[in-house]
Amino acid sequence: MSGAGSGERTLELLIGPQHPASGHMRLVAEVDGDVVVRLRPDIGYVHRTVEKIAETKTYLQTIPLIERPPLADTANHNLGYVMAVERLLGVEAPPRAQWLRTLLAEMNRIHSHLYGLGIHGIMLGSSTAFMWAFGDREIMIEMAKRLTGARITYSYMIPGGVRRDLPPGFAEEMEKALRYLERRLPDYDRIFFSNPVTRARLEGVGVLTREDAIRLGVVGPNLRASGVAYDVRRARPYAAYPELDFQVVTRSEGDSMARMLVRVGEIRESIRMIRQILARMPDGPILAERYAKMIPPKWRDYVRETGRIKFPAILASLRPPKGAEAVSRVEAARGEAVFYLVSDGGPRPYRMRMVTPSLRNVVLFSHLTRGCRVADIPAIYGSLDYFPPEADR
Amino acid sequence: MVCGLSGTVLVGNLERSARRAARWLVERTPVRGIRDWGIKFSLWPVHFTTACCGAEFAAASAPRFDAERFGFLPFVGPRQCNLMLIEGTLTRKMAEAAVWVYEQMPEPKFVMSMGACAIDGGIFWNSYNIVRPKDILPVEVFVPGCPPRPEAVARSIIMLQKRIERGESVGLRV
Amino acid sequence: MASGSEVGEVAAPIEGALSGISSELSVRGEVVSIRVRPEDLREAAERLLRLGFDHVKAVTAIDRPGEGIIEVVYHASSYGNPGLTGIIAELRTSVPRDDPRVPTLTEIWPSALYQEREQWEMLGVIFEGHPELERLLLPEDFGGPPPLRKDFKIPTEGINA
Amino acid sequence: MGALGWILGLLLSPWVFVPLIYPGLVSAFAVLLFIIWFERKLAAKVQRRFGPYYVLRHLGGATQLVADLIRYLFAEPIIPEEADALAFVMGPALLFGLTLLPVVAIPVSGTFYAIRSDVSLLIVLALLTLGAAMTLIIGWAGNNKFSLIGGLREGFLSMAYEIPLFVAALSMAAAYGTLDLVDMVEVQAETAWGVALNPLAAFVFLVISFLATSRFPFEISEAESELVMGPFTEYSGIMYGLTMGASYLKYYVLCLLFSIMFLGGWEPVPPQLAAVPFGPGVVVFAKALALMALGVFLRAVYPRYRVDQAIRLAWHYLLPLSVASVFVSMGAAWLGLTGA
Amino acid sequence: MGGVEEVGGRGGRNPVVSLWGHLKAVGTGLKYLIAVPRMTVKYPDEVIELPDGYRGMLIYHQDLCISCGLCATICPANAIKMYLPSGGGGGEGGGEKPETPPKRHPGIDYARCIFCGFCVDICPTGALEHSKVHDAAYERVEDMLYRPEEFAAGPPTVEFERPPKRLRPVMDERRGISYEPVG
Repeated sequence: MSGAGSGERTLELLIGPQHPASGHMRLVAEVDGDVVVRLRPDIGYVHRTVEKIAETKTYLQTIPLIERPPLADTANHNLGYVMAVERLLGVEAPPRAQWLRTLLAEMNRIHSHLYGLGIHGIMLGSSTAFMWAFGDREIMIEMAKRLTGARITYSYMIPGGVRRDLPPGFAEEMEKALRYLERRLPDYDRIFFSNPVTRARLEGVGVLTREDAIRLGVVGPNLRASGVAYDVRRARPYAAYPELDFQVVTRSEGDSMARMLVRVGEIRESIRMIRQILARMPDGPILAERYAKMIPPKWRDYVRETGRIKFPAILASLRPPKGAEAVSRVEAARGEAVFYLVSDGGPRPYRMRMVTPSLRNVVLFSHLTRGCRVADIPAIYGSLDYFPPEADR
Repeated sequence: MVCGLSGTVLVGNLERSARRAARWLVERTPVRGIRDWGIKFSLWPVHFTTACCGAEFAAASAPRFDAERFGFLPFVGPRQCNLMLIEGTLTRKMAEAAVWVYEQMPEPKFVMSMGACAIDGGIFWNSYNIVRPKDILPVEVFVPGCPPRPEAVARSIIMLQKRIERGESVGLRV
Repeated sequence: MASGSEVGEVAAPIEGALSGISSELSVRGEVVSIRVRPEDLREAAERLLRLGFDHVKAVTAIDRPGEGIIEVVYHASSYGNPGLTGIIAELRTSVPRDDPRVPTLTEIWPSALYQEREQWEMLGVIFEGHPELERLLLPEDFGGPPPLRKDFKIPTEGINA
Repeated sequence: MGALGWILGLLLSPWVFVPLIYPGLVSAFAVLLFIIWFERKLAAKVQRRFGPYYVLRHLGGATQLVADLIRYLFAEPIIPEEADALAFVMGPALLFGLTLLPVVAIPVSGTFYAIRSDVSLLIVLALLTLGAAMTLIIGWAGNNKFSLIGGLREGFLSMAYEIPLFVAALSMAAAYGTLDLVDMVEVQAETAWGVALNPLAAFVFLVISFLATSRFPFEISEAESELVMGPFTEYSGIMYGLTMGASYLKYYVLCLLFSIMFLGGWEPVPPQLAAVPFGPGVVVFAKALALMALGVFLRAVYPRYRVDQAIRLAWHYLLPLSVASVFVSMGAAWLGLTGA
Repeated sequence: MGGVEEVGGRGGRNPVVSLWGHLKAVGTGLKYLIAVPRMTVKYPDEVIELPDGYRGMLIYHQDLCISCGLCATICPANAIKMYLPSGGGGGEGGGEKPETPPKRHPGIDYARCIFCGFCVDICPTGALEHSKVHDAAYERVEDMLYRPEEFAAGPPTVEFERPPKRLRPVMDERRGISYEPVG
């Protein structure tokens, strides 16, 4: 065996990038028998240089760009980026647009969490959990498709508002979809979450203490599963969150099971929030007056009838003031995403810093896997809901 | 290919003549038809996600679109698979792995590119860290979209099946 | 809606905590921006940590070839202190572009570990004392200047074919 | 008569029929082609989708495994340069052959069998254990870290499950007062099915047959999310097909054994089949197949255990339970339930 | 959080609880095996009808186009380019001519297009529109480049062996998505 040198006790396992449970990364695990001595994540396999390309694209063109890395969670990142651009420009989206943004963000949170749960399922060997989660994800994708016109890459939020209004009959269909999801969760529970095998695999595995979670700057459900009730939607509410009633789901155990259950709890909270949003959605324009009045007059009727914005030409070349800087943070599905934009007065960002939740969770790989068993690597990996393209950008 | 038979029980001319004999046998009409039918309905893509299109690839395998209907079963190791689906951007670091994985696969093998990034870079066309799969692998079918809809993935599977049926596939010739 | 205390209330304690360090303070939205000299960076970070800013959200380096400097910006905030969760402390410093050296803050904020490594890789900022300053995202054989420097050009295309 | 009759006669002689046709090679292949397809269809139904379909549209893609088999046949057989070529090539064939070997001692009916021995149960159990050793060799031969770990896991597991398997099977021997499988069926025909006489032994035997053949939730030695394909990682083409088939084959043998020991074997024989010498075998076959369907259905329900958990399960729970099942058998015999 | 809270309660490794859990899991599996319908769309035979406003491949009305170039300007992937009429040899690089150049028209390269729909939304005359085609696949990269003439000829058509059934997805409380036949 090439890795087991003469007289060495340990074996170096290269897990990935072609490995059923590695995703788009490599885990270099040093194992002693069945116990992991050290695990080093080797990331960068999906490094597509988003921050550099952003410097060659205008502020609007960067929207699809920042959506690609966190592909399963585009809306929340889109929202974070657009908030930063709006702070640079000094624009504010009208209330209805804010509520629509929140709606899409919460829908996206549901399908992103289902994505994470499905991947976690397949990593534990439960193909049914994967198939169910990915099947039910389609429910939210279908609804989002009606709202935005795309399955997952929505590019729905633009500086100053959103691109489309609610299509007719959306609220009724959504209510049915939410009821369906609520009916399904107990079945998930029986076949996967409280399946004794799942519990044997997850309980007490990969425990992250509260202190370590804070010290390492972990984000999202992984943080809240360790008992830190930090959620940007509560800490610094944005969009329509100040007016919504929701709980920050936390657990105290900090193990893989807790991380999974926090996600399940958040799905329930998102369902509650979507109900509130659709019930209390304010009327009004969906694009800031500053840009709405620049829509060519011949399109005004079209926009009013279809609820689809026609871009005024100015959106193609937004120019924030020179030297302006903006920081925005949002609670994306996998955790807090931070955007930091620096303008030089030109139509393109001078520097776009995108700190995704997965990038901040990379540190957990080596931290949590020390002393675990080989079979726990996928169990812990899955529980982190780590998405390599998001970390590599 | 690279992981061939040299250094094993079958070496040298014996190997070459055995291969020639096997090829001669396979090229006969009924054998060839049976082989192509088998391959056509047993395209197993290797579990190798190169980038974010993997999310839609998973959706294509998931219940709503269920690619397994075509005998398309994502499988774990390169040795057991015969199809490589480039799921999105191929970065330089990943390209190296992609070639490795491709060479580990037994012939006949096929390559499909999924998503704009895997064709001409898509929105990342000017990135300094990407590779266009068609430059390094014999890609047969391209699926546009960013990411492509699961239907488009199904469409590409059908297209590859047709190519195999018609004997046009380059994967069969190597 | 406990949205943490307002920025203005926090700016004063921060200013107090940083007394003795030459720093410029400004407030921008939820962000308290603190500019210090590179040699004061560690001291400032330690004091911020004592104040309750327990983790780093982002480490950003900005290349400014026009001024011949690289700016290094840390965005820190708090998980543990509910009064600070709504605030972001922006600790920034500038170093000369041809010899960009700053002390690492990983001992103070372990959460900066990977991001400092990334900024080293992308902009060539040397974080002195960083435990593992090695390639993170780029391939091993990557040549050329650090890619996020402004003199690293990538192709662009016009609108005409 | 002529040559055809002679060949037919030869085929129908138990010595040829049993290893070659039923329960041997031909039926085993048929079972493989069916059960793997059925597994995929069952899982697909639970997962709310179709599974294999277009390969034979009107029969739910029933020929899917034929297509897969053909592809395996025509795929390039790769022997890695650093592998031990002889062990690597011989491994799958031996594994497949050894796994199939126990069928020679399995009776098809009270009068039709290849080997009838006083200790045919012991022969079957002894031959069953050979496969695990082959898996170890295969895991080592591939010269891949994952296959090595997979092979070792198989080794650990086989040590853990073999003792309770033997004890559970022998407890039935104690109940029936015989080690002869034909006699066991006859005892069951007179009294009650083994599963009623000693449900504990049946339970232990069933769980161990999942454990011994990598059925979920014990798909551990080739756990894909940890070890790619475990011992079989480096295999391609038909060699891989053989290794994959072997685990199903072992399950098939165990299910045959289970239906003979616990489910009354060929009893009750439908009168239409009683005239054919190997006719009663159809009943055993049907029972075994139903049992296999249960086992493959679990794929749709379970994740997999960790290796240490499965080993602990075997040593901590199954071993004591199997010992307890001996006492259950003794109790049943003492009460006169078994007629022994 | 209802049921999930109870699950999270660490029941330890109580064999009775475990056995009950196993029975529940297998029972749920059986329920789905028998009672719950599939959600699959049999794609080449059944096609999902896309909603209005779906961002599919583009339709280009050349008669409406005023050659403003906004679509090419806003395209984040540089997939839309302005091409000279093919008679004028608008080949590689777009050779600049000293005399007033003829009007350029947009062409699209689906090898890059990311279907963001910005071009449609910014087109001041409505010359660009989304079609509902989004399931094309190509055998050659060159086929994916649509110069203005090809672009104006409409989106690619996809062929079906058997005429597909068109289905509109509707939300359903019990089944998730159910499908209604269209037309």
